Amino acid sequence: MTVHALDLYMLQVKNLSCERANRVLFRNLSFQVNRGVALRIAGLNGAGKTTLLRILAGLYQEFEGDVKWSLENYPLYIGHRFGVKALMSARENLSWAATINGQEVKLTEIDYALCQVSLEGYADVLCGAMSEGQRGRVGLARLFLLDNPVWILDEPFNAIDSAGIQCVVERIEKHLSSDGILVFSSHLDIPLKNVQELELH
Amino acid sequence: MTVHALDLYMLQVKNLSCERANRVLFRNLSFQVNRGVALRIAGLNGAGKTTLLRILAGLYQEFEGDVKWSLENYPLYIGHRFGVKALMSARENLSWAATINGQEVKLTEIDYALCQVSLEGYADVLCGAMSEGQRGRVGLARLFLLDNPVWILDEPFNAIDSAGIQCVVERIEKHLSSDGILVFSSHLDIPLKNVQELELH
Amino acid sequence: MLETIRRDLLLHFRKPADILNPLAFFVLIISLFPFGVGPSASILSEISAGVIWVAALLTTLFSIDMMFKSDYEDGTLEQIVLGKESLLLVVYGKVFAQWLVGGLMITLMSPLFGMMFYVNNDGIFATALALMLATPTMTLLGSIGAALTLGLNKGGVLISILVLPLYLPVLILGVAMIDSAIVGDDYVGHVFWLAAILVVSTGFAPLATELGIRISLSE
Amino acid sequence: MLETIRRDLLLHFRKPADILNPLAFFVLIISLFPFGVGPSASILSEISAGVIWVAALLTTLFSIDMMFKSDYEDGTLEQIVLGKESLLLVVYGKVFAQWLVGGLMITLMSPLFGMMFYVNNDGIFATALALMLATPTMTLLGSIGAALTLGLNKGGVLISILVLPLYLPVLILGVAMIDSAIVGDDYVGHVFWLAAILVVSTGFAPLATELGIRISLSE
Amino acid sequence: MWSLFHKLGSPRPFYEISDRLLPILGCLTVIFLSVGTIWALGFAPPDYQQGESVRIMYVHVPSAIVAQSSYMIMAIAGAVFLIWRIKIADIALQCAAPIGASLTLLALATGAIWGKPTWGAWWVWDARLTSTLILFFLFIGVIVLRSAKEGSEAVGRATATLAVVGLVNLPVIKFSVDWWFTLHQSSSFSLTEKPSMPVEMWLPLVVMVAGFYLFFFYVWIFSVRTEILKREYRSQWVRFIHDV
Ligand code: HEM
Ligand SMILES: Nc1ncnc2c1ncn2[C@@H]1O[C@H](COP(=O)(O)OP(=O)(O)OP(=O)(O)O)[C@@H](O)[C@H]1O
Ligand SMILES: Nc1ncnc2c1ncn2[C@@H]1O[C@H](COP(=O)(O)OP(=O)(O)OP(=O)(O)O)[C@@H](O)[C@H]1O
Ligand SMILES: [Mg+2]
Ligand SMILES: [Mg+2]
Repeated sequence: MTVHALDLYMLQVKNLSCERANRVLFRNLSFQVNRGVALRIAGLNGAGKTTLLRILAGLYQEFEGDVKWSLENYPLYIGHRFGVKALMSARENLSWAATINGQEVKLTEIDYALCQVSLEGYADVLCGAMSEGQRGRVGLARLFLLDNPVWILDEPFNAIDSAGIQCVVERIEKHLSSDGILVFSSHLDIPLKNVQELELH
Repeated sequence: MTVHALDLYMLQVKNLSCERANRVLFRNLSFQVNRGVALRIAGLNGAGKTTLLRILAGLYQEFEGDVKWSLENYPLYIGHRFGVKALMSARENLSWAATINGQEVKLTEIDYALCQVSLEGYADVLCGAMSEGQRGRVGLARLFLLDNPVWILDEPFNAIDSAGIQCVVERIEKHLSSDGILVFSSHLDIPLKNVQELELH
Repeated sequence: MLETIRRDLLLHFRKPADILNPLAFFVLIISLFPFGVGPSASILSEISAGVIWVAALLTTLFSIDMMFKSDYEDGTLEQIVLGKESLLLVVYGKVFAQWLVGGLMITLMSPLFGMMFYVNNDGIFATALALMLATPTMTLLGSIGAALTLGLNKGGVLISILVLPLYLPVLILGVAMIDSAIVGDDYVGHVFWLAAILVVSTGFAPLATELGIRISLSE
Repeated sequence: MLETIRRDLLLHFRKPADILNPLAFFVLIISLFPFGVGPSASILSEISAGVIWVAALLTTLFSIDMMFKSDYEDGTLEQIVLGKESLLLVVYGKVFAQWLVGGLMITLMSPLFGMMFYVNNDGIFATALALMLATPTMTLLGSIGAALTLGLNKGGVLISILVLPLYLPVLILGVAMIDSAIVGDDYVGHVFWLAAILVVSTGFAPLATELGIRISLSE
Repeated sequence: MWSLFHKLGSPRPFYEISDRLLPILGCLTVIFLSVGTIWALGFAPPDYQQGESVRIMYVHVPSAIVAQSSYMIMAIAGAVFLIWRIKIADIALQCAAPIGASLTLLALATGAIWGKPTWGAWWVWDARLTSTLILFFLFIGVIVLRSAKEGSEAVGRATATLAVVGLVNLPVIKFSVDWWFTLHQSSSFSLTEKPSMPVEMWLPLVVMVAGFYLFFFYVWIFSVRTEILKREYRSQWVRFIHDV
């Protein structure tokens, strides 16, 4: 494999197999994802979507096979748990998210991100005093703030209303058109250009 | 108001107002729900759907106005948190749910309910070792087991795949046609006969 | 109520640590003292009753923290409150199950430590008896604190602050009883008082706990 | 790292109980003893060093329980592990913030209790000095236990069992140091050893903690 | 009587009535405290055993007594809130706790300062001292619990429950004096016997106690008013009053 070949795609997976609790989730999965393309992991409840996404993010290690990223990879991962601290306000949560992502952001950028997910009025409300969907939106506001080229989103639309979904979908389109990469799962039918599907059984 | 008048509807709400953290969620809400009818609470994230449903279930008390049920009411409530214990198996969870609901159920009934939500193979798996959607399904299996006439479901389809949704929708239709009553919220477009809508702003 | 006890015991047995931990904790606190105070028999036997009691108290407090927490967090508590089964009965059941894996075990272990601290036989018997009467009271009172602090996410330490002052009478009585026993005095009066406190708290504490649960849920 | 300290302190201040609780808990454990042991000055001053140390130890243990828990449960810990910021630095930051609201406070309060237990001035000074050197070690070692038990949902008691044995050398040294000070002996050697242990654990404990976090997350 | 009770129970009438009451209360407080202080420091005789240090008594005893009363008052407010759900009772409870805690702390501090010259120790594990310490913890518990969530009615009820349950402890702590001394004869100090005081010492003490009570009520009502404004700042009547 030449360096050049690696440049074409961001993610290359070879012969990935995983089992949990003696049930095979997937076996010898091979695929690659190029820049500007979204990969959607489909499958019924319990098919192994979350497990696969965590493997790709480097959060779960009990698998066999190869996962290769073509560049030093700090993916932006949003999982079933939003990663939002109840005792911090929306603003503080985002500012901290930027910090651990090694980014310096201005207050205006944070407020812009919050505005994008329609949480203008809630910048200083503690996330513990928000509704489920609002907490989810604070998590999603990271998409508007951070600059990671790789996004891994595990059912990001749970508890989000349709206006919110619309908004995030637009952001995703923009991310893809600027050569970003997205791997995600969702039980909803999301209209996206440039989607590959991977169905787990 | 005569007793007879009360018999027509199961739920009567008058002049319900509620505010949280100095924001008015709704003011002077009045509506009634008859037997065999589903009431869908719609609204954006943070509109107050969860709050309203918890008020109807008797779980939240900081409101003004009247909520009247026409019969001694033990609603079946499923909220954002599924009410499923991670350290008990699916079977044990359901059996306990029946117990606190004052019902005696047979093992076959439990297995039937699990079968309905496609968890046949998981009856003895601890719910902590299930995927998010499978845990949600264990929660929903209660709909196939318990006999409460009143259901209050707060976004019951979060994390559930479309086959699962289909299955639950059928169960709901049956519940309504046998004079049950349902109040629910969902961001999805669920095809149901006999639905009233209530939009919160 | 029986169902509740069965279920809670099941849950405890699912994580054996639930049962082992309080015991190990009790043992650890007590065994720290000889390190801290020195191994002299006279001092150790002098402070024995106090140390065993303080250890029992702290152990109860720290296992009680989790009593409703997991049910609260996964939404089961809502189900219980809404269910037909009386919440009060469920509280009684949970308290009893909690006591079985905590207080009772401590009581059964106490003679061992009596011996390690050079307490005489009368003292050992009185210790066990006093703990048998007092640990249920501690669990009952502790459950009030656990219920009140449920939604607050502040963990065991807040419970301690709320509940420890309530434990003091029991502590004072218990230690007094053991000390009387060691010097050979009569301690029927103490037994009577401990039993009376137990009866009263059995009657009233679960009511407060039930109220606490409802309050925490309606948040 | 500074950002981490700032954030954790912010979170602690958001629930003032996080800061008040360890203190109040420390105070409560210590004040229980006179009830258990009796108010005699001679016994109290004899056991004072031991009691203060055991209390400091338990307080550290119980506040450390929550150190990573909330970050783990709401998914923030995943974010941290995946972020560009080095996990090791975040661990240092969290440990330091934890020590500020726990160990440091305890150290500052210790003279008060020294007085209440009739310890002389030399003893009081030595107690504070010993705690100043030892509480960071306790927090550091405790963080290993907290990280390892994260996914297990078994709470503070399991941590105690893992970590208490590690604390024993510190406990023994500390008590010995105070006792020397009370009778007027030289205790430079003890100070040296406590400092050495502190340096070593500052170097190594966070590595183990980092590993523990990664292990707990890949579950 | 009942209607007055109800009237005081809702924020606005309370606010208006207390508006007139407060200045009077304030004047009385100042008068009693200054008369008592001058009398106690300047004119009351020194004790023939303790000398001048006995003057600490004029702060110590009132603060100790009023501290206990304030717990009582706080718990009663809690009970009222639990039973009738009168919002102002919750506010009253919330506001009484810090005052009570401060008074308890004052009693502890002055006691300790007094203890040094008379007993030669800052602290002894005597029943009364210890029970005062416990009282302090009870206050702290109430404050911490109440501050868990500002303005939330649920937390208010939780706190009220705790305050009422804690009430059980007051008499029990008192009785513990008996258990305590039957157990540990080793304690050589007893506070249970009243020093037989001459009238010249006793009278300024009574004035000070009254002054402390007045002080408590003044601060209490004042902070209840502040809290009412904080919670009701959006309501019509608050705007009305403060625009006028
Ligand atoms: C930290 C130390 C102390 C604490 C916590 C404390 C606590 C109390 C309390 C709670 C009371 C009120 C009892 C009642 O309700 O009537 C009281 C009263 C009193 N205290 Fe102290 N006290 C302390 C030290 C002292 C000392 C050192 C003295 C002087 C030798 C002293 C002398 C008195 C006297 C004379 C009274 C009035 C007794 C009565 O009227 O019943 N106290 N103290
Ligand atoms: N624990 C809380 N404390 C204070 N305010 C809260 C709390 N939970 C929710 N709120 C506020 O109440 C409002 C309604 O919340 P609720 O959970 O009822 O919304 P919802 O309609 O269910 O939203 P979602 O679609 O996101 O579930 C929100 O705007 C939120 O800010
Ligand atoms: N913590 C766990 N321990 C053991 N097995 C697990 C655990 N979590 C999930 N599993 C098993 O692994 C399988 C895949 O789970 P995963 O969470 O990846 O599914 P998923 O496709 O994300 O489902 P969902 O749509 O419900 O989120 C499930 O069948 C489940 O039984
Ligand atoms: Mg999943
Ligand atoms: Mg909701």
